[in-house]
Amino acid sequence: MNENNVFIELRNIRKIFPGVVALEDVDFDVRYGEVHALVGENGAGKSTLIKILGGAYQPDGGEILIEGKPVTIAATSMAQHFKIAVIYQEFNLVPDLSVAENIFIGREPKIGKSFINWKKINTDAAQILKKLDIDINPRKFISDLSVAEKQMVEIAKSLSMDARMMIMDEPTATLTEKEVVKLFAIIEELRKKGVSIIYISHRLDEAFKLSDRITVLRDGKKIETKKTNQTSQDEIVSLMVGKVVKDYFAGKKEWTGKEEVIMEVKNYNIADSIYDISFKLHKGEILGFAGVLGSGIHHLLRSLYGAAQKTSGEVYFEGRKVEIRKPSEAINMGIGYVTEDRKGEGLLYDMSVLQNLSIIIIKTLTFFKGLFIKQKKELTVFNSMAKELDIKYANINQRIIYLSGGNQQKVVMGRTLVSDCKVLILLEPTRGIDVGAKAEIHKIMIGLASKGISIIMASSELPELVNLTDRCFVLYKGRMAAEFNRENMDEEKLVAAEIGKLSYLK
Amino acid sequence: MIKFLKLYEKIGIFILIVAASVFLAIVSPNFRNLNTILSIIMQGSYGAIIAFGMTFAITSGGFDLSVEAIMGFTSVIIAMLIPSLGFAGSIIIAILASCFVGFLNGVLITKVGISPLITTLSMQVILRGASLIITNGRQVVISQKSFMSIGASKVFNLIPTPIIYMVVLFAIFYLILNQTSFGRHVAASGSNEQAAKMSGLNVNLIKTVVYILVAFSASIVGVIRTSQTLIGIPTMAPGFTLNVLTIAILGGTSLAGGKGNLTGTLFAGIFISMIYYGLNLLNVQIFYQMLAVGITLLFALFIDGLRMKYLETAKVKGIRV
Amino acid sequence: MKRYLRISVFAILILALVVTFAIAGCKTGTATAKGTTAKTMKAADVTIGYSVWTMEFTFFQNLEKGVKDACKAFGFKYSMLDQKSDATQMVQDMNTLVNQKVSGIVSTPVDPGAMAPAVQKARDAGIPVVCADIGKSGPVNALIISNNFNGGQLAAEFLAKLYPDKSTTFGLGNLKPQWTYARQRGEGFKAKCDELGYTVKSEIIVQNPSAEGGYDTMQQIMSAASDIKGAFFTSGREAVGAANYIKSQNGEQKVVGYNGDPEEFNAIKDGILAATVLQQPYVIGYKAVETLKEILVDGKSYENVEIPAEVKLVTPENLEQVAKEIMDSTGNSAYGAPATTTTTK
Amino acid sequence: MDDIKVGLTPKQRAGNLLGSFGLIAILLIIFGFFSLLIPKLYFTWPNLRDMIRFSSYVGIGAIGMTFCIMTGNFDISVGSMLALAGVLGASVALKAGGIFGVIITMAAATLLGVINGLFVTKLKIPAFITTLGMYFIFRALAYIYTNNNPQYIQDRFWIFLGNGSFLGIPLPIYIMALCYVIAYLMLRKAPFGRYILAIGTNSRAAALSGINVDNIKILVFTLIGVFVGVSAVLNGSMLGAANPGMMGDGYEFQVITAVVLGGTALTGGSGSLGGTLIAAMVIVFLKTGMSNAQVNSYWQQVATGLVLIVAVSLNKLKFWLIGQTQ
Repeated sequence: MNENNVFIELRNIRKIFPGVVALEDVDFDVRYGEVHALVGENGAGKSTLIKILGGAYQPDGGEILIEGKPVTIAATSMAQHFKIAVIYQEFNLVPDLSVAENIFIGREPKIGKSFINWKKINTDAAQILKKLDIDINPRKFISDLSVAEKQMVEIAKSLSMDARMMIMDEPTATLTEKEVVKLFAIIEELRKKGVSIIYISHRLDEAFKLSDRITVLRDGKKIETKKTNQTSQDEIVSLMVGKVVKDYFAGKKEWTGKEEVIMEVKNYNIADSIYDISFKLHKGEILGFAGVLGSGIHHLLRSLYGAAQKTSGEVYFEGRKVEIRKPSEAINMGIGYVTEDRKGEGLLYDMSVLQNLSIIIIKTLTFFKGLFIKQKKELTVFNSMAKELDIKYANINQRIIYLSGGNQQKVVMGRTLVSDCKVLILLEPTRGIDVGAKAEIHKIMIGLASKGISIIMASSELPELVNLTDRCFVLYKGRMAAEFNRENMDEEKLVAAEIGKLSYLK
Repeated sequence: MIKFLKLYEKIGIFILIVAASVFLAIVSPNFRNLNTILSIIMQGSYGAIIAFGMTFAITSGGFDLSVEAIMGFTSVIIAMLIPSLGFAGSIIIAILASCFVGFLNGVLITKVGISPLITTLSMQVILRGASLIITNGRQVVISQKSFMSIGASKVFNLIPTPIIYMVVLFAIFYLILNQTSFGRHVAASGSNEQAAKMSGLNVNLIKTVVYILVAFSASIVGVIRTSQTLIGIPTMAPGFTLNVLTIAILGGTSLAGGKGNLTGTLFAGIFISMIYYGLNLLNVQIFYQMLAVGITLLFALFIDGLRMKYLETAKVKGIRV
Repeated sequence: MKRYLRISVFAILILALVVTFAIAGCKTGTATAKGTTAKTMKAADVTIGYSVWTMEFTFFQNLEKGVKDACKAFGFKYSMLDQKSDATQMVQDMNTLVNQKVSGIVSTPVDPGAMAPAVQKARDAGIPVVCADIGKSGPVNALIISNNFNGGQLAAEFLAKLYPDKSTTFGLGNLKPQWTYARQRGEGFKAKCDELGYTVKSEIIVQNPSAEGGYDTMQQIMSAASDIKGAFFTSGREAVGAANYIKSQNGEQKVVGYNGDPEEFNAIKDGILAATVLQQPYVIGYKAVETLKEILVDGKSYENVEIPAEVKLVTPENLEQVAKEIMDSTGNSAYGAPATTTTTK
Repeated sequence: MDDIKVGLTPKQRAGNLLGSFGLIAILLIIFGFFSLLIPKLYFTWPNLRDMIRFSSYVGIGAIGMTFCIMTGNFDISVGSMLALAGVLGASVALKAGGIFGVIITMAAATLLGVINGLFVTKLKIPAFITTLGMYFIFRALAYIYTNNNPQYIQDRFWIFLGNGSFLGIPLPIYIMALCYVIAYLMLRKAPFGRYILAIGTNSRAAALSGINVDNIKILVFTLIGVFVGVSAVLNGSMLGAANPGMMGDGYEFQVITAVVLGGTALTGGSGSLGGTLIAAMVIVFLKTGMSNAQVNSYWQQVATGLVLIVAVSLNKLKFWLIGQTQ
């Protein structure tokens, strides 16, 4: 098989979402038997690209060629037809079916025309799993598996399709070291067989270990494709980060580090995700949390808001020891929370802009002992917040899903801000919104901090952390891996700490 | 313990049956009689057979409220056609016509996108009206006496035919749901429709076939009941749909979809029959029978909830389940 | 904004209608007041409104035919509403008829206890109300009803005659508890059995008021008391289902029904059903209109009168004769014409 | 880059128009059609008055159900609840007088609603199944309590509630209007309305906004009880009796049909009380019209089913026109 033969080629691919250009004239190709790493920050367009390859999205421009012939991948089933398998981060497994059934869904080996050949399906599945050296009983149900096991089943599923190209989106995020080693061995074997692999990972060392070529995406554009053996991790990191427009972060006030402590967390533990975390949060501080998928940051911050339960540890708020069991308790205390999953648990998508903004404080904007809403008051609150955050909307009764991502995010943030919170927990505050809106959100955050509100922010966008935060903690597999302050913080060090390469720091 | 709980999911209702049997056998000598036992199973078979179809519908993430009207529709068509086509021909046509109704249900639900509730509820009203129009509101007497042998005779002079049908249909439906790729695709569509679509399954087609299967099972019972009474009854089995739903749910089929338990359905059908039949024999008033059904339903689900909770905690604690 | 627009459009429409009617209502209101003060009416001006339990049962279809035929015979106009076995609909229908300004109302109430306020309303509007079968409440002018209790007694006497041995036991398939009136048939049956010294060994409620429900109930009765020699079912369709169960078991038990529906006649003819208690729904319906005619046209006064309708035992011996009588009096075959040729209503 | 959708395409405008006026149009078409067909019977004030009066039976009960379906739940037990509350109240009225009867009816229905709510939230049994169980239990209790004897309601006060009128308009219409005004205020002017919409549209987001989802659900089921209680009082009054077997038979499906026909999505999160009210009227207007026009009662059934499917399809058409996917 000719190493240089191109299996699939993308030319000038464009994809536009309302308000955002997700991909702009991207050229990209993958050869037979090649491992092609795709890297970039969140929002760089990696997911959009693989969804186009998998048939889930249709490009708005450009063409796709498979073995030199132009093709349309009109549906996910078409991708199967072209023997392209995608392992998405959100699994496409059916929880109530067994492992073997999921691996062979739609292609079950049969006796006659319709009866499933259980013996064959299970032995075949066992064989594939054995090849992957995975110890999962193929008769088990998906709903009984751990996340890592599900991941392995996804891989087994695409292996069973005899895929000619396999796309892996962060496959190691949830795997243990041992499982990662297995996976790498499989990838090596696939490569030998001439299977092409697109490998997406935040862990750069993995990309370097595995890939033949690396393509860097940033803000929907292809920056560069490099042969792996002709580049270095440092170079790739700088390509990923690009030139940051420093102006966005102008106006950051000086933080002395001598402000009073508003919140303190001691020896915090959460089952299977967070181990012995302690930190202090000061008034007017922006505290950053960095870490790749599986670092446990989200669990930690959710539980500080009362949306998840800790197993042990203490929290002090304004000097008093507190127990936060549910969000309403956190809200009453003055802790606000902005989710990273805006669609899944942020937006009340059937409701209007106004109603979305006021949902937390609505019970305080009432007369007759909470019976009726003071609609004028609600409107005043809304208008002032809309002005403060510069929310753009057609009218207050417009449903929130019709707003752009940036404006949706502002509403969700505003929801928390109107409740006069003292501590604001922000998870991925700029995920999925365009560059202009990002800058606005940053400006808002700086403004809040200047007013004395403390912010805890988790982000996978490094420039954000470097330029906004006063201090930044890096978590690796649920443990505190590193701590930085404004002086010693830079993106390369953060990346190194996130992916567990602490040696790099020294 | 975990093994037991896993087992309970499959045979929980069976435990209820055993308990109820022991109770009934103690309080009334009638229940130590083979004929009574067979009669109870026979009367359970009508609900159970339709509940097999209903189990499919619930497994695919929907349900069907039109089954009682489909029974009457089948009954009427047979009665009208039997003089000219003989019973074999009229049965086939009646079943085909009912399946077509199921097809219409499926198309309205999958293609037009009307919720299963409104679709099948409307279909129920329309079909009842249509059956009455066909017969002018009359019950149609069937003069072909040999037709009776279908639903009212006994095999080996012992086992009533409806029980045979129930067992055969159970085997068929069980094989379809658990052994064929189609059955597993039904479960997949109800469990995670998005994943099923992403895996290249034609979910719309699968669901349409499911509603045809429900109609098929309802029309089979329509045939049996028509043959027993030798009357085409347009208003057959008023209020039976809720009974069928109760059986399917009591049998452990989750309303969330994806998990169909046909064994449970079979036993639940018999159990409901035991309650009504058994308490009737004990001269317990009809109100207490209803009370028993309601409490059993809540109790069974309460236990099921406890079981789920226990399994969840076990999982969190890292016990392999 | 759109919501307010929608609400206001709707409100304006309603308001416009109300105003229209208020004006129109004033005029018509005075007109009826005159009409009701008149003691008697001409036949051509009379409209009879009939509210039927349901058109799904043969019995009520025959009753309706009696009402309709009587109206035709007397030259009255006729209007029919169907309660569809729903008590709320029953009250609604009664009101609708009052609003239609019919001259008299015949009702076959699904829930006779629950008609008092509606009847009161009709009477206040000067409209006489006659109940055809089932029962009554409120200031009803007359009730024409078959003697349910007596019907049950007839069934018991019939079975007693067949089995002179007093140790013989019988079964009873009774109706759902909410249909209190029809349960009198069962009461009559039990009372007569008691009186004659027989035992009703098993009484079971037919859960499913339909032929196949009777089939199931007979099966249960046989389980409870396998030595019974006969059974009485208080409704015809159920009786036929029950008799068919006996036949499928090659049993010897005799089943007696109640109503005289076509399927019962057919079943007696085929030797499946032993006998039935014949009600005469057609006659009841006809008599109800006759009573109204006497009130409206002849100016007679009826208040809370009960007019019994005869019930009759139909056995294989008198089957043909009864069928002929029915044919002569009503023009309908007791066996029911084949459905394809019957005309609508 | 922020795109604010100000301009709508003609298709979307048509869709919005259909959404706002579709059901009203159906009501007017039905009313207009029968008014032209049988003007003397149908197009009269007493007929219109009574049609609206009778739509209160389903209309009032459907208020609570609208709330419930907005949160993405179901209550199958309303018919049995109506009967149980009705017989309890009627039996009290016989001994203690109508006012107490009415109070007991309301209180009993409310209590039954609370029980439903507690079962659904605390035992974590899905609402559909809990209320299916209660469907059997409430009805059975109604039978057992009365020993299957209809409880006659002769108290003049109680009878007056359902049959009397004030200024020529029947009391049930005032009561229904009052219920709808209160419900409207709760849904649109009180925090409660925001909460149930939030729970229906995205219960995780609602919980993160500090809403106590369980308590709101209990309240919703309680409100079903309250409005079913009002319905039971009026129904008992119009019938003059509470029959444990007859009262509220099939009520659950009538109510759910009205709610869904009124445009409330079964998945929760959106809907309108006005839609429910109009839908309840559509059903009564259609039934009465067909009965008055002497349409064969079998054909009436067919027509009712078809109108239901058509009306819901129009709603689908609306979404298709607006181009909105859920």
